[in-house]
Amino acid sequence: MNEDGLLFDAPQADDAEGGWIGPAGSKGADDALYLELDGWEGPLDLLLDLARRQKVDLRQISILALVDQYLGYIERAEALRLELAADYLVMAAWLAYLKSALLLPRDEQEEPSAEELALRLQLRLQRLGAMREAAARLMGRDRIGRDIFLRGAPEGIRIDRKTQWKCDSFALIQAYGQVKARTAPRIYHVFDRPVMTLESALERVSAMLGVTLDWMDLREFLPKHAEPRLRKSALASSFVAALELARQGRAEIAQEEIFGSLRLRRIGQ
Amino acid sequence: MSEKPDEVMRAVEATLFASEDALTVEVLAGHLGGIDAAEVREALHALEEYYRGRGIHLVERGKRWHFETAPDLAHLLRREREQVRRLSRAATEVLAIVAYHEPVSRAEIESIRGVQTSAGTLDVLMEAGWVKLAGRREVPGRPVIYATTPEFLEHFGLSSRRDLPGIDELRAAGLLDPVDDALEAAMDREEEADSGAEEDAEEYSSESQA
Amino acid sequence: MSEKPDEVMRAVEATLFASEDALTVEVLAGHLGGIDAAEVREALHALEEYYRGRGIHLVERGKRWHFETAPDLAHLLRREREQVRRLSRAATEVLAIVAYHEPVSRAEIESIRGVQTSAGTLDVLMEAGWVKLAGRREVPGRPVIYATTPEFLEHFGLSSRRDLPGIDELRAAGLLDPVDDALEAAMDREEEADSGAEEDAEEYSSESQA
Repeated sequence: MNEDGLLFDAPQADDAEGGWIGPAGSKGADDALYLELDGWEGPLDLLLDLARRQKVDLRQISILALVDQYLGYIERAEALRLELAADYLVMAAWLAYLKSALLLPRDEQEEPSAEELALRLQLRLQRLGAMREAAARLMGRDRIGRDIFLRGAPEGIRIDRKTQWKCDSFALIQAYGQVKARTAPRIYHVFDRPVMTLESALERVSAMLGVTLDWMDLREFLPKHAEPRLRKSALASSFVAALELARQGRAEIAQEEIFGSLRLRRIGQ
Repeated sequence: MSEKPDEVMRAVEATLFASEDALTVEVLAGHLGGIDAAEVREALHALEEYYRGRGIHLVERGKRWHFETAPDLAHLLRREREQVRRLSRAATEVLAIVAYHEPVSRAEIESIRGVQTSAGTLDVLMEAGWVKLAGRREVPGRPVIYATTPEFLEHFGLSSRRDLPGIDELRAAGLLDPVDDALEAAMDREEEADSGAEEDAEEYSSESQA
Repeated sequence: MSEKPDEVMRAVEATLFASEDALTVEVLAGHLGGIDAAEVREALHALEEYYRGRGIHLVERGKRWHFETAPDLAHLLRREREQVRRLSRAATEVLAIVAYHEPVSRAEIESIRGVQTSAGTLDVLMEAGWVKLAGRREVPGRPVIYATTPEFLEHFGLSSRRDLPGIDELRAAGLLDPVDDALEAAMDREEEADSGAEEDAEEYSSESQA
C-alpha cells in the first residue's frame, strides 16, 4: 500500500532508534530546534514533534511554519555535519517544494493542489499523533503483572479422560474364529490340465516330418479335434520341438512375414 | 448480593479461582458438566457484584473471566522486579495501531507511522501473546492482517475493544479512517465553503461528521 | 462477617491471593508496611469467617495462611470425563487369544495371530482391566505371560473360561470361514473412525496377504 507515495516514494530508513544521534550538549541550545539524543523514527515522527511544539491543536498547525522548522532543522543538522538518513532529505526536498507551491497564487498551482498536499500531511500527522497518544494511554493502564495480579498459585483445573472400553462376547469369539481361520494350514488343490509335453511333441513332430519332404505348416502337426486348451499347449510344445529339431540340423524352418505361418521341412540325409 | 452463595456460584468461584487461565462461560459450563450457560452467566454476574469493593475482583476480559487484585491496591502489590516486558516505543505504537485499527496489514501500520516496521516489532508483540495473525485481506497481494488477542485485553484490563481509551472519540473525529477518505471529505467541505485556508479550525472539526 | 471489608482486610485478601506461597502473619504485616501484626491477624480471622461457606476458603496451616478451593469442591479441579470406545479389532483378537490360550506370552500371541502385535494393544487390554500380567514363563528369556481377569469374565458374561465355545462349535457356527475382503475392509474403516486403531491398520493390510 502506498497511498502516500507522493510523500514517501523514496527508500525509507529503517526504524532503528538512535540512528540519528545529535552531539551531546546541543540539547536545549535552541528551544524550538534542539537535537534529541533519542532521535526520531523517521521524518514524519520529527514533523509531529515539531508540530507539537507549535502548542496548538494538530488541526490548527501552520503548515508553512512547520515546513520552515523542518527545513531549519535539517540545515542545522547539516551544518553540524550529521549523517542524515536519506528519507529525511527526501522529506526536506518535498517540503521545500510544498512551501514554494503554497506561496504561488492558487490558479498557477498544479494538480493536486498545494493545499491538498498540505492537508494530506496534516491528516497524517493527526493520525500518527492520535496513535501515539493512544499508545501512551494504553501503556499507562493498570497492567497485569505490574499493577494488577492474578492468583499466585492456582491449583489448576484438569480434565482426565478415562476410556471405557466396549466389546461383547460375540465380537470376541468371532475375532478368535477369524484368527483361526486366517492361520489354519491351507490345502491347495491343483487340477490336472490336458497338456502336451515337450517330449511327446518332439516325438510327434519328428515322426510326422519323416513321412514327407514337403514344407508343412506347424499347425498341421497339432492333434486334430483336440479341445482348445490342449491345442494351445500342443502349439507351444510343437513350436519348441521344431526349434529343437532345427538346432539338431534335422529340420529347417521358414516364415515369410512377421506373425505369418510357420513352415517346417525335413532336411534330407 | 446474595447472603449465601448457591452451589453454582460456589462451583464457578472455585473453578475460576483454581484455573490457571481465564475461562469463557462456555468452557466453565462444560467443565461443570451439565450446567446451563445462562445459569453460569448469572452466577458470574452475581459473583462480580459480590466481589465489588473487595481486595479481589472478578472481571470479564474479551469474554473470558478471571479473578485479579483490585487496581487500587497496586501500590501494595507492585513488585520490585519488573515483571512486565518493557516495550520499545515502536512496539507500543504498533500495538496501539493494531488495537485501534484491527484487522490491519503491515503496510497500513507503516502508512500511519511513516516508517517501515522492523521485523522484530511485530514478532515481539506476537511473542507476548497480544497480537496474532488474523488471516489475509482479500485484495491484490493478499497481505497478512493482524489483530489483538484476548490476552491483550486481559493484560491491559479491557473488557473488550470498545473499552480502548478514547476509541469512540477517535472514531467520531475520523482519526481511525484512512487519510484518503478524510482528505476527500475535507476537500468536499472546502469546495462548499470555498475557502482555502488550511488553518481553518472549523473546517477540520466539521470533517469529523463527514 | 463485616458487611464492608476494611482496608486491611482488602490488602490482606489481595496479597494472599497474589502470593505464590502461603504467608505468615509476620510476613503479611511486613509486606503491608507498618501494619500491626495483631491487626493483620484480626483481618485474617474476619476473612476466614467471610469465606466460610463459599467456594474458596482461607485456611491456616502451620501458621501460614493461604486460599484454597473448598474441600467439598475438590472434585471440580480434577474432573474425569468418561468416553466409551469400541475395542479395536486387533485388541479384540489379542484378547480372544489370551482368553483361549492363557497364560500366553506376547511372542505366542503373535505366532497365533500371524502378525506382530503392538505393545499398545496389550496396554489397552490391561487398562480396560481385562488382561493382567500373570508372571513369567520359566523358559530362556523368561517372557512375561498374560492372562484374563475376573473382570473379563464378568464383562463378557462368562462364568468361567470353559464357557468359551470350542473350535468345533466355532466351525459349526461358520466362524472359521474366512471373512471376505469387503467385510474386512468395512471393519477396518469402522475401526479407523473409532480411532485408537491406527497402529493396526497396517497390520491388517499385511494380514490379508498372509
